Amino acid sequence: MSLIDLANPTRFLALTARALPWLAAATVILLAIGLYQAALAPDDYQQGATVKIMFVHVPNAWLAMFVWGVMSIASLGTLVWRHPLADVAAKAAAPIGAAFTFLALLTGSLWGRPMWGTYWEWDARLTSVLILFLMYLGLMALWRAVDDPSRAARAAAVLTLVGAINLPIIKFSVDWWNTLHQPASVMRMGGSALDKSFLIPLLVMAIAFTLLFVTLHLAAMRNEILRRRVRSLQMMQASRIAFSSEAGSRSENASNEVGAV
Amino acid sequence: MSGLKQGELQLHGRGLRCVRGGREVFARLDFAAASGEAVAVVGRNGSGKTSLLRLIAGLLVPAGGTIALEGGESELTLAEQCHYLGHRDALKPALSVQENLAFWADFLGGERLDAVESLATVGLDHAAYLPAGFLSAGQRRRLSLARLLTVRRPVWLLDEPTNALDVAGQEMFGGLMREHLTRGGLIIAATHAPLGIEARELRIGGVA
Amino acid sequence: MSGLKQGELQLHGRGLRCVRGGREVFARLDFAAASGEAVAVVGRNGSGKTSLLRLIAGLLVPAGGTIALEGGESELTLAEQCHYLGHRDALKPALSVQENLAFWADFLGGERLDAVESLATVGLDHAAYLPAGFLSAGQRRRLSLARLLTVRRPVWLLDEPTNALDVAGQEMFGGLMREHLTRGGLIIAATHAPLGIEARELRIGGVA
Amino acid sequence: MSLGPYASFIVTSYAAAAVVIAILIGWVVLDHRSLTARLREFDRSGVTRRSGRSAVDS
Amino acid sequence: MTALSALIRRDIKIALRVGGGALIGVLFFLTVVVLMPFAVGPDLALLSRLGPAILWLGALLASLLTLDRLFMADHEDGSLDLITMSRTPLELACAAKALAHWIAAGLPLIVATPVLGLLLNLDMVATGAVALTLLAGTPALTFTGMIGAALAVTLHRGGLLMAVLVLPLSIPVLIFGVAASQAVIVGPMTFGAPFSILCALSLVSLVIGPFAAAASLRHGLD
Amino acid sequence: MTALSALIRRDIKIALRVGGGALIGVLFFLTVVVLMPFAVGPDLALLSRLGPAILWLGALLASLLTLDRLFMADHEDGSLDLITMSRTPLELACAAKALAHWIAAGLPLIVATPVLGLLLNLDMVATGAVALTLLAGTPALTFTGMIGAALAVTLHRGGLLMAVLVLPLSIPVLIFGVAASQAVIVGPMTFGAPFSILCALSLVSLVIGPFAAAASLRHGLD
Ligand code: HEM
Ligand SMILES: Nc1ncnc2c1ncn2[C@@H]1O[C@H](COP(=O)(O)OP(=O)(O)OP(=O)(O)O)[C@@H](O)[C@H]1O
Ligand SMILES: Nc1ncnc2c1ncn2[C@@H]1O[C@H](COP(=O)(O)OP(=O)(O)OP(=O)(O)O)[C@@H](O)[C@H]1O
Ligand SMILES: [Mg+2]
Ligand SMILES: [Mg+2]
Repeated sequence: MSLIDLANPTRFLALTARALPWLAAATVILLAIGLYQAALAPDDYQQGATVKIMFVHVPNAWLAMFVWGVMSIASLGTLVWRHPLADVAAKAAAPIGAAFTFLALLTGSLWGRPMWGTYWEWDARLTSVLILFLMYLGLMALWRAVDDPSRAARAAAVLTLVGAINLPIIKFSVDWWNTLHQPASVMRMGGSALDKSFLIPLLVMAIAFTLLFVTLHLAAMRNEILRRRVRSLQMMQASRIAFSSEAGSRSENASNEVGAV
Repeated sequence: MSGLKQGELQLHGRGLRCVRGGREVFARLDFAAASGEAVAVVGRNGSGKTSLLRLIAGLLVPAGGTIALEGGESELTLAEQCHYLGHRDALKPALSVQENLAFWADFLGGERLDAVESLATVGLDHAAYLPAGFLSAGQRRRLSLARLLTVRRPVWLLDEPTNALDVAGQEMFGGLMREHLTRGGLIIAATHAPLGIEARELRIGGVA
Repeated sequence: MSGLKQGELQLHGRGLRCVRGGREVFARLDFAAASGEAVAVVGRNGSGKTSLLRLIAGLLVPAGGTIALEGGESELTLAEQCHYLGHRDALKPALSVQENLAFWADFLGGERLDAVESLATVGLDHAAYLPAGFLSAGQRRRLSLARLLTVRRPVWLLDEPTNALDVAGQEMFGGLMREHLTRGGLIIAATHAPLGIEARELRIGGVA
Repeated sequence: MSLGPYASFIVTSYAAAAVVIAILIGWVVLDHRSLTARLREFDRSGVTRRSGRSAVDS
Repeated sequence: MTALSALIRRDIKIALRVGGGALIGVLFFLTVVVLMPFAVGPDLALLSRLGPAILWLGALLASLLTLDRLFMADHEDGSLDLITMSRTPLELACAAKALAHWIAAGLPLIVATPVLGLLLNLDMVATGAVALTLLAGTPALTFTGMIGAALAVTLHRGGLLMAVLVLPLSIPVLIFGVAASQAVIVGPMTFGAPFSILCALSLVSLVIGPFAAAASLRHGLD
Repeated sequence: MTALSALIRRDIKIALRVGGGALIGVLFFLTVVVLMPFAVGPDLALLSRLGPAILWLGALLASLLTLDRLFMADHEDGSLDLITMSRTPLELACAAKALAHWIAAGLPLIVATPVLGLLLNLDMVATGAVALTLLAGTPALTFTGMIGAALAVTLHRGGLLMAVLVLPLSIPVLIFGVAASQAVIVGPMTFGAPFSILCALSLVSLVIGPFAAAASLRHGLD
């Protein structure tokens, strides 16, 4: 199935229907493995058992950034090709990304209390993640506030691309300013500095969360397509009522169904 | 004053489709206009006259079809060769009549006529130093017309241009349009009232 | 529908003087209108037609002279018995057609007609649930007209009411005005185009 | 497996993650149900799509 | 009554649709609270000391940012003409508009206060106190701000001029609001005294605001 | 060039006439500065510590309060249609409008800083540092805020939604502006590092702002 086929919403729906069960199953299996390995992982000599928070914190933090990246690519699709499926992808990703960001913030704070003695500190990494969260919320508010989806999509796309500047800031904030937060130890130049007993469960969990995102995203996109279908059908119904009351004088201009259908 | 005569202009649209707010306004619309020609777009309220003008001006993106101007200056886009006179008159109440006009003349650029002269032509010379916020509806419309005169552009897109003009104003405006046509310009005007010049009719959306 | 017939209305102004932005617009203006009568205010652009209507509506304070309505409901002021239809149409783009109309019906109060019915009369029933921001110029004007119908007030002050209406709309509106007059109302309309009904002419500021 | 003095923090993090993910899943599933229900409604009232297919078909 | 409730409902509806819903108000408040520590520096003790002031500044800001167009929008589209011509006294109409503004812009903030208190390291009692002072004080912000909004229409001016006119009027509200909250947090003053002054300010502004605004609109007719 | 300078001159003229002149901007700034001690409490040491933060918040506010209508006013009266149809690239026109806004709203604040520094108990060096950071940083506020102003047109929405979208973008500017000033006043960091980041932010926003705004306006056409 080529990319063009994928871009067709109807094909897309058919594909999702087939793929979703498999994706969901894979997610569940990997999550189970990851959790099992995380439970078996040894305590850290410095952090004790609290290191277990890492296995939720880090994947969520990564995904918080990854999802914005996905949205940025979709936004390019919206602005450059004006493709409705790109709008759908961007819109469906926002709440999921916001949820992951929220979890990163929450688990980070919960980890910070034992490690740094405080839930919250205004340092660059934490703050830039909080800004990311605010921007997710802003985007969701924007989508909600505007009822014309294609108009909202274009505005949201501009904002998403502008917000993408935040991603490198989050990523490199620990290097640019020496802060409380851990510098990168998994993904950095010159190989990982993390012990295998932590690294493997962490990677498994990260893959599991990524799969979780893909599953949820596809399902949310499907919902979004259906929502647009409902919207255009509603509009057809409304204009149909209009025709009957206008005694068909507008038959030449019969309003067609538009949108993602 | 010579800039326009360099060749015959041909403006045409083919198979235009317009969608606004998710609803189709018109589809499969063709039109054509050439130098020296005026087209009066007519149709019921809500049939899409304003939308058509905005499509031509590049202020709306067509959902289908093409619009092209042949014979114009090749390095300029269609929109850059159009004057658009809409319901909203692009005047700043805080600036004087003269300042408003001078701004658009400077900003729109291109071949220009003397601003004072065009104010006199539309009968607003006595009000040149009044803030535009003090103008009556018809005086505002006249000031918008002065904009068409100070900056020369070959295609005029006029949305109900005679609105708010008094009888003398309508005559004056008829004269301006005729002059523009003889100079090789073309006019597309949406209107419900008679336009005051001879014009080919383009009907949108069935019989009114 | 009876509210108006209770007596003959007599609206008159004497020796009116209007000053705007420090400049005198007109002075020593007299006018009169009675139940069942329509007055067409005509004059050049900037002669003060709109200003006169706003004086009557209480939206401007006269620099001299008096305006009085005799025979109306005594506990209401003149302004409270007037409908004013100006260039700005008092519509909120974010609200639907129906919500806009329902608001004015509720807010203006008094004797009322069914909102749905008046929307049908002005030919906007199919657009009732559309946001007003989606309407074309003529559709907006029609919605403003619906306001005159849902809330009954004896004096209609209309500023270029036929602007933007298509031919069918102008006919419809003519019918509405005639009905209003036969019901004992009175109309004062500023206009450059023919009004569509028989009307006495009130010329301001010399010959156009 | 002993979680040390900070057991409550660890448990809270995992629980919070579980709750948030459950909310996400619930949102997706319920949304899907209500949307397909509304599309069926349209199907029954005879509104069809431009392509002529019924509202619920993909 | 129908007239006033119609006006209130319309204004709330527009505020929610155009402003993007009550959620936006809360989100805005959240952003302001998040913003402050950046300006002030990451000092938790200082932050919790400044907590009430920050929340009050957020409320002031939210009302300033939205009050600007309270009458201007109605003036520009001609609604104000019709409102002046209606049978409802202009004073009442002004009060109704201000009330709608408060419901759409002020109330969400008060509801969100508990969450924000958490971010600012305020304890339960302090948060409650701030919420209470906001409840008592924000009407005063709206109803004095309304005067500025009416002047903006009269003078054909907007933007900062309005803010300059309104800010001095809202200073007393801010002082006593913060003072009352501080009293609960650090003492030594009692909560009662500044709080009752705050309530008095609100009541006075409830009366004066509509009259001043209506007078300004009437004299600004043209 | 004539086109752009005409646009800049027009916008400045309108801002000065409608906004009430450059003096109003200064007056607004003054009010904010006077307001703060009331919100924070009359503690001179704390005040001078918060000085740069207060000045920066004032600048942020002034730009938020006026940016809202940057494109909206032109959209509502149809000017934006003609600007889009002109031979000047929309990006340049957007940049020109933002520049005009900065000259009318940002520059007066910087000029007024020395006077306000006195009120806030800042010494000469500190005042100079704040003025310098404002000079380097306020363009960033205007040019990122412009994106929100353009979105407001595209979305037909204004008010708080715009503020919510813009504020997160301006947080970094605020951080580094205040950090650089604080560095001069209390140490221990150097002035250079945050200041150069501030300049970098301004430069980046000078490029991104006009493009994002123009893209948003173009795609928002209707
Ligand atoms: C609310 C507070 C916190 C937030 C917002 C946060 C945010 C983040 C983000 C965004 C990342 C991914 C960065 C990257 O990939 O380079 C990350 C990674 C990480 N965080 Fe946190 N964090 C927080 C608290 C903590 C705490 C308290 C600890 C432990 C002491 C911690 C330990 C880690 C570790 C070990 C990584 C992996 C770094 C790597 O290998 O790249 N975080 N965090
Ligand atoms: N807001 C205002 N401030 C000051 N002067 C004004 C204002 N509005 C109008 N004027 C002036 O008052 C005079 C009359 O204006 P008015 O709007 O009443 O004219 P009109 O007869 O309605 O004209 P038109 O036919 O163009 O609508 C004009 O000369 C105008 O310049
Ligand atoms: N901004 C908009 N958003 C969505 N739909 C719109 C918008 N403007 C107009 N429409 C719709 O598009 C259709 C055509 O509008 P348009 O303004 O082109 O009509 P028109 O022919 O100019 O009418 P009129 O004679 O009343 O000026 C109308 O049905 C209207 O409801
Ligand atoms: Mg039209
Ligand atoms: Mg008039």
